[in-house]
Amino acid sequence: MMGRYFAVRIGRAALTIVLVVTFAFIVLRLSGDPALMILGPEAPPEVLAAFRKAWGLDDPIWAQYFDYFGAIAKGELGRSMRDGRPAIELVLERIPATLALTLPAFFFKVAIGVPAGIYAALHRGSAIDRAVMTTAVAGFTVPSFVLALILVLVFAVQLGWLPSGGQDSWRHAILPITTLSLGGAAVLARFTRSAMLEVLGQPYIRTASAKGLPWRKVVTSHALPNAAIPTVTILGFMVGTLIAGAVVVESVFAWPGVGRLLVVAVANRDLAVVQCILLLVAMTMVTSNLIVDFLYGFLDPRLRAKGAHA
Amino acid sequence: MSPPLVEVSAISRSYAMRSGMFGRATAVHAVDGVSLAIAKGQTLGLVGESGSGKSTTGRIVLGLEPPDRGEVRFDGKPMAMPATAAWRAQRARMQMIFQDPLGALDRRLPVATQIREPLDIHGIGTPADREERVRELLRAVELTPAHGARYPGALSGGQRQRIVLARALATKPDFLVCDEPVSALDVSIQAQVVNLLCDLQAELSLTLLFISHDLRVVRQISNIVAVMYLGRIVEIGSADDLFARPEHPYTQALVSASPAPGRRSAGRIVLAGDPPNPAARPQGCAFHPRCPRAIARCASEVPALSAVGDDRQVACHLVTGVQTRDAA
Amino acid sequence: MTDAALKDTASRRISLPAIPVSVALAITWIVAMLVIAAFAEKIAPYGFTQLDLRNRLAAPGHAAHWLGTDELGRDVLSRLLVSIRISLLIAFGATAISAIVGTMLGFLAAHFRGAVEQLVLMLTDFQASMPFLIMALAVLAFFGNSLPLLIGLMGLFGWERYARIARGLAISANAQGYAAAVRQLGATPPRIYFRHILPNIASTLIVSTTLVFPEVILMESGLSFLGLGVQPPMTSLGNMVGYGREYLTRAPWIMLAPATTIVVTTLAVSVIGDWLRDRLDPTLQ
Amino acid sequence: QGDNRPSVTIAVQKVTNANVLDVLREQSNVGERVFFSSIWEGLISKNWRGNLEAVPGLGTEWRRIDDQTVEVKLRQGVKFHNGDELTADDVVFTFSRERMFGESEAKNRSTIKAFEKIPTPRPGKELPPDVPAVARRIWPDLVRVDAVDKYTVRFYNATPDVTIEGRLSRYGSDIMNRRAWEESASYLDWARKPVTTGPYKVVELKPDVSLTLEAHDEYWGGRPPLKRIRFLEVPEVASRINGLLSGEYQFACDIPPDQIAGIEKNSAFEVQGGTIQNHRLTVFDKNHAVLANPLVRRAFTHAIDRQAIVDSLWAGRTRVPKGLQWEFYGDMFNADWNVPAYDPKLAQDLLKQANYKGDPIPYRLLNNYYTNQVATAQVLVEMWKSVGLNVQIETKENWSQIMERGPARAVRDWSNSAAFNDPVSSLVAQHGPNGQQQQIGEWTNAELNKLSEFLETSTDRAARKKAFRRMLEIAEREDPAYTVLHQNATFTAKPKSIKWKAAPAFAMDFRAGNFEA
Amino acid sequence: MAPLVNIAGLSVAFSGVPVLRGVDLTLHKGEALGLVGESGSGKSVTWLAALGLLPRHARVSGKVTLEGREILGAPATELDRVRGGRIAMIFQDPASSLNPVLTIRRQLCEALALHRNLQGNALKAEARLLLDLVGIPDAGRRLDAYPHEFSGGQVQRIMIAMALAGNPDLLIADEPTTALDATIQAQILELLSTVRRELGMALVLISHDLGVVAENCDRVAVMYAGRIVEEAPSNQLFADPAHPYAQGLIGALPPLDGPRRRLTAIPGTVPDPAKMPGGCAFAPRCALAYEPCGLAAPSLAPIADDRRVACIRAEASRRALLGIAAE
Ligand SMILES: Nc1ncnc2c1ncn2[C@@H]1O[C@H](COP(=O)(O)OP(=O)(O)OP(=O)(O)O)[C@@H](O)[C@H]1O
Ligand SMILES: Nc1ncnc2c1ncn2[C@@H]1O[C@H](COP(=O)(O)OP(=O)(O)OP(=O)(O)O)[C@@H](O)[C@H]1O
Ligand SMILES: [Mg+2]
Ligand SMILES: [Mg+2]
Repeated sequence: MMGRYFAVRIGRAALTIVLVVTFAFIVLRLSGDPALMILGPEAPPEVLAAFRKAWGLDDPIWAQYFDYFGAIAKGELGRSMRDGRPAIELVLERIPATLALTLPAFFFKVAIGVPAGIYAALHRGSAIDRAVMTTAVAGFTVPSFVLALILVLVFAVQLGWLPSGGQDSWRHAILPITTLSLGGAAVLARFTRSAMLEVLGQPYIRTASAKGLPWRKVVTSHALPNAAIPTVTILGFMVGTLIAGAVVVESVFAWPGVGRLLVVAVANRDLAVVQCILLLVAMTMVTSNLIVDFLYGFLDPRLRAKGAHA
Repeated sequence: MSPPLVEVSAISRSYAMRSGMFGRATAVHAVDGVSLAIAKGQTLGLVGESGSGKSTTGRIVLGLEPPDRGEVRFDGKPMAMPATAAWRAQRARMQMIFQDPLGALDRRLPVATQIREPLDIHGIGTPADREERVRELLRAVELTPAHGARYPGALSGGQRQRIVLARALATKPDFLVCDEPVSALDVSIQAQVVNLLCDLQAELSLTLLFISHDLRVVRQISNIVAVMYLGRIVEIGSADDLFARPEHPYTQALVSASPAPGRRSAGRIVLAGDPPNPAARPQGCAFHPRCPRAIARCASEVPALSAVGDDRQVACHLVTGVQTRDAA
Repeated sequence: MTDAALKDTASRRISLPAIPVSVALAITWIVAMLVIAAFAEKIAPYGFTQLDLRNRLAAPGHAAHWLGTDELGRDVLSRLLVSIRISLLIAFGATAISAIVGTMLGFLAAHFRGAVEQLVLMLTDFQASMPFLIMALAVLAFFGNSLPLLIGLMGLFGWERYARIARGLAISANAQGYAAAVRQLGATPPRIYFRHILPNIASTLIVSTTLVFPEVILMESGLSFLGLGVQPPMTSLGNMVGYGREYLTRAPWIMLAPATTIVVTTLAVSVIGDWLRDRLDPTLQ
Repeated sequence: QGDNRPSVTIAVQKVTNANVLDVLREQSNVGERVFFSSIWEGLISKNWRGNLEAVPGLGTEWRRIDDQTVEVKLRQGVKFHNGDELTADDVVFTFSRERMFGESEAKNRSTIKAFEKIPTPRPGKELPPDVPAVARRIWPDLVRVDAVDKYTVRFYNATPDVTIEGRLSRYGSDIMNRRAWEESASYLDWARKPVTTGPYKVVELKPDVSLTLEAHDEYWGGRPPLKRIRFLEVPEVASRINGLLSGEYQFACDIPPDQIAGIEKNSAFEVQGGTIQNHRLTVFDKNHAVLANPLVRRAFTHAIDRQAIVDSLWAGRTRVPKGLQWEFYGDMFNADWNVPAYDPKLAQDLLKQANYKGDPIPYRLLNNYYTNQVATAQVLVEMWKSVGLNVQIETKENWSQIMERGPARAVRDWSNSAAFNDPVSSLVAQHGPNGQQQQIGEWTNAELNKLSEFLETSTDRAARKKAFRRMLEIAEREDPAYTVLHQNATFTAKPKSIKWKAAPAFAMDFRAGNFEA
Repeated sequence: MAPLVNIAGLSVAFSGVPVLRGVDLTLHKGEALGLVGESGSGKSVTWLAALGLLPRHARVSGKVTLEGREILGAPATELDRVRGGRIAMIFQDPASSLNPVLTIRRQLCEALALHRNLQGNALKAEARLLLDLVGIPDAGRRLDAYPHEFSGGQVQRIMIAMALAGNPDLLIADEPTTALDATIQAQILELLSTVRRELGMALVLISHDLGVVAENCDRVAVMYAGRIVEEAPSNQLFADPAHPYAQGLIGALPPLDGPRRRLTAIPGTVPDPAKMPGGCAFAPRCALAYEPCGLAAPSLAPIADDRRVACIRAEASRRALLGIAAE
């Protein structure tokens, strides 16, 4: 039973990844010529031709596709067309930098957003609730580059407390992490509030109060576990953005992360690099979904029996 | 006699119960070889231990879930497969009143809309007719249109129960399964509902399967009563007779435990021992661990339901023929 | 008496009880936006493409240009008005599409389970893993560009969230009594899902919608850089923000005007959304 | 001892495009910035602090043996970063098959047959395929380079060519150390840390992130004034400026003209720089149904108020050049030539003559690949509109979409550089028969093609100048292939406290004498 | 002796609609009070209001004292001590009243830890004992199960166990046995009375099952439309109800033996709380109603030492019941 369950999940995950890779392959191959994009618009025709020939870009697309998958089957993830380096090397080089931003940011999003949402829900309709929700809406509506630039203007240019960009020390990470955290926290606050409100109206909350549990404990041990279910869904999606979701912040803070690499690679149609990143993203996403499903079962025993055929 | 409207032959249903996240599933035999027949216009009362499979039987009889084994025939024909169009169409002819009225109502719709719903679903009457019918139904269950405009959360338990009843009656069904339809009602309203059901039965020759813990109400409304214990029928007989002279030890305990104002626990049989665990059904007669009269045979051999007298069937080793009757 | 009473209660339901001030303000704002969208070009003091190279980057409060001018000396107010039309069209259109598509797929998954569910889940994983940039390139490469196409593409954004949320909530709603009750009344699956389950899970979906709404507006600017969507000299809120960001320190008004519009509009949408959500939840009244 | 020379961090939009530091792979303007004059040096150099005229570099003097041969005397005592002395051997190797040409052949090799001595590439260190192609574009007819003695080399061309000296001074003809090449395990290893003679040596190249250089104290031109230079990739303009203002960067490059006033508001900072050897063009597709008529194209060229663009979008910090040519062409420069005059009336007349009915003409546009590109495009569209041309912008995502053949290809943006002081490097290279524009089928002109060939092979300087003049007439007036909008410019912001002068190019000169803090 | 709980003039309105209209009730230590009445008459709301468990939009006024101390609107910390510890409540809807994502053990132990200061193994043992007490088979293992894994009757018994966990001085049992069959119901009621005897716990039994009330309560209060209309010792009430509504109620009870007859329901319906008639709320349905009934709502007045009735025709109705013709 369990075996089948996992087989289905893993099969689906594998198919998803194949789908992602195939889709990206077709799109990137058909929508632009890497030679022109890497060598530039002034590159002479014979240089372009030599480049295309060397990378097999003149072959029919299906031939390129099978070559690519043939290589993958041999564990060869391809090379960057820009400098000929193994793509995976390039990507792996960037991952620590990205995670150095996104993981702490993820932590702060949860640490700020969830309590804020809970607090707002508990004080529904009060001035504080309104203030929190207005801030939250502003938080996820203001584009992250604006937020980033404002933070830089204040803390780097005016006050001179923190560096404005680069990746040389932990101090460089403060502003980017702050930028990333605030937007995500706003989203989480909104979701958490809504989930909490839903739960607070349930009869079992009344039961818990009737037992004489202090309100704080009613909230923490009865309301929260129930409200966690929808919140976890959103967290699952946030996990998916850990790897390549910080493009804007990486650009503004000159932080060499995977997001920027992806954008550059797509712009250059540097397929191997794009695919490497997509593989990682898809794998994270699929894993995070697996974890989320598992958490559902953990959080809501009613879903366990059903998990068997999900 | 006319053929029964509903005929249930040897249905069984078991559920897989899992302990913990990845624990092993154990089978719970909720219903185990139940056979029943209800003639048109008749009422069968179903009483018994809580958790003995009454609701499950009700759901299977109504075709809401298929039995693992056995067959249900409605009007001589086998039940349509659930979730098919034919099955849906059949719903207009058979309805259920659920045990938990709060759960059975959508808390985001005014209740009048929910009463109207079956009419909308089955396209019965013009919109104006439907409005009229809703008013009529609300009146029939002693509620006002103002109640109809409320949401389920703003009604008392009994009011909700009546809403559910009104909804079930909306399509003028032939067959109604009532799962504890009056347990949340005060006796006066209970009386109204019971009277209402009786009237409808007389008027429309409604057929009822009536599940309740309240023996008085069951007796009031039923022609035949079946007593269930741990997934099986242990006794079945005509209502008056069964309550007056219960044969099965469990039925006896049940009848004697039924409280009444002015009669204080005179000669009540209070059962000892744990209520049964459907996941670990005792060997032999399921009731023997709690039975005050159990003999050795009871622990090893499952008693079959056998006729005792003209219209009574009992599943008990101790009840066979006339001599035990005297003993009771 | 009963007739009157019924009508009475019905009208009580329709005449919405005292709308809070914040909601009234929000509704006013949205209405104002819609009016602007409808008559943008008539209200605008200048043509939105009209250049004035001598008056570039004029600050707000300028005699001829209330909200100042942009990097080409075009009137920011006029551009803002026209942008509102385009952006609202895109944002409402796309948000609606993603909500509808996502919720539908989520319901399908919850209803059929099995293979259909696996397929839907696979598509959501696919969508969530696929950078939107590449989706946009795909559309551009295979279908070219046009406004309806753009709205359709933006509709692809965020549907996976709806689908996952809708599926999860629908599965648990399905297991609840009211769904079972309606099912046994003989209701068809569409009725069960849209009339009963949808209102019951709407609050979470509404929150999602208010999140997707501003993202769609801003994302559109990214897409116009790719060549999909609003082409210069046409303008949109996202586009103004996108091009205005380079002038954030030099001429902040180019960006602040549209950014404020986006924030306030989203705020209005969420205030209305929250209020609707509460209206849909009689237990909270 | 204590090295108290300062170090600087320079914020740039892009460090390199190709992620390597090989002049033959990195062909972009941004590459020029980090290469010259810090890392790479050629035999003939440019006067970076002047007007880019040719000056002695690693070669001290050069002379013509004949129309096909040039001899260069090497500077003595020049030290590579690895301590080796520069000799003729390094120069010969620099122009070898192994390093430059691979299997590619000189166009006209029948003239000279002595190429047996050129070593062929060894396995394991294969050249990227585009390197030989680039090399051949730079040196189409170079057959061989011979070491005459330890400090003298001779360049043999297959055909008579007046541009050999120009080619020696151009991007790509820079000299590298042979031993370093041979010692590195792969091309990539070498290309990320080439050993050359420049004043700074490579410490580390982090692709798409940063490039760190360190003073090469044995530099022949004097001890470099900086200990370390770090080029840091900061893609956002605002971030570069903010970093400069907050003191993290000493230089912020690639400043759009509109930001200059904002930076200079702060009296501690200034913006330097200006025009570079690159002109912005609008290019026409002659095959487009409407543009097939040269009158329409001419109308386009006359409808543009170029000076207005320069004055507004460029704050007057660049200029409208005299067509696709530069002053450093020297005697090839046509000082009396001009871009088509801004004359809306004439443009309208031309359109009337052409019987143009207002059919839409697509204008494929990239999002600010060039500075001010989108703004310029919108201004152009408005200008064209005012004479009656219905031009519609179609934004595209990449160059292949821009250049894609089809009936919808009509107008696009481009820029042309001059790699050395002769029109062969610009008009011929870009619009001649082997140029991009003709190769992608946008435009062709038989007369211009004949003249191109003449320009490439003739040694008669007067006749060449005449031919060039005629070519300008064809490509810019009679049968417009393009029209020049303005010269491009690049701006670098820095604190006033740093005494440093920008070159009229992307290159940043940090040699002795050009930096003082 | 001071009463354990005293409720005076308790009124509750939901968004302007009054549902409790001045409830007066006194309860002594160890006493068992039955609360019966029309469904929707406010039996549950009375106690939810007293314990401060109504949603925020409910307007509550009046006085509720516990051993002389006001608990209506008392600070949260004080209420927390009262709830569960002094007064425990079993809710009417047991299935939705248990937290679906927590094990029964968690929910039981919480109450035990809170009010009995138990810890560790003692806590577990006590929880097991409680489950055993309410007759859940296989208590040890079932402690780790979740609410949805129990049948309706079992869930109800778990609620009872939870309420008993705090050793309360007063247990409010709102329909504690509706989902139980008679045999288990008997066991549970037996259990409640044992606990009551041993601990001197007072009990409020809200039920529609008059038999259950009669058997288990010393005193019975009858509610109608947000008021108490009659209060009497239970044997007296069932033998001789004074208020016409109470009479109707008892008359509607179906017999368990004897011939079947049509049940006699009280005619008419409960008035809409939004449009209460001016006088006695029962007047429109009352066979004995006459003009003055429509003028003012009668107050709960004593008719004997231990009986109070809110009816100006109480005497007449007594006679009517006894078959003596009025007037
Ligand atoms: N979906 C299910 N999954 C697992 N077990 C179930 C399910 N439904 C019912 N059961 C089990 O089947 C048995 C019979 O349940 P059913 O609801 O039919 O009892 P019942 O006679 O109606 O009891 P009650 O009077 O308490 O309502 C119980 O032990 C119950 O736990
Ligand atoms: N949250 C609420 N909002 C609005 N009205 C409510 C609310 N809760 C209860 N009511 C109303 O208050 C009245 C009293 O309800 P209550 O639950 O106390 O009745 P009850 O006497 O317990 O009835 P039952 O025996 O049916 O449970 C009912 O008319 C009900 O509709
Ligand atoms: Mg049941
Ligand atoms: Mg109640």
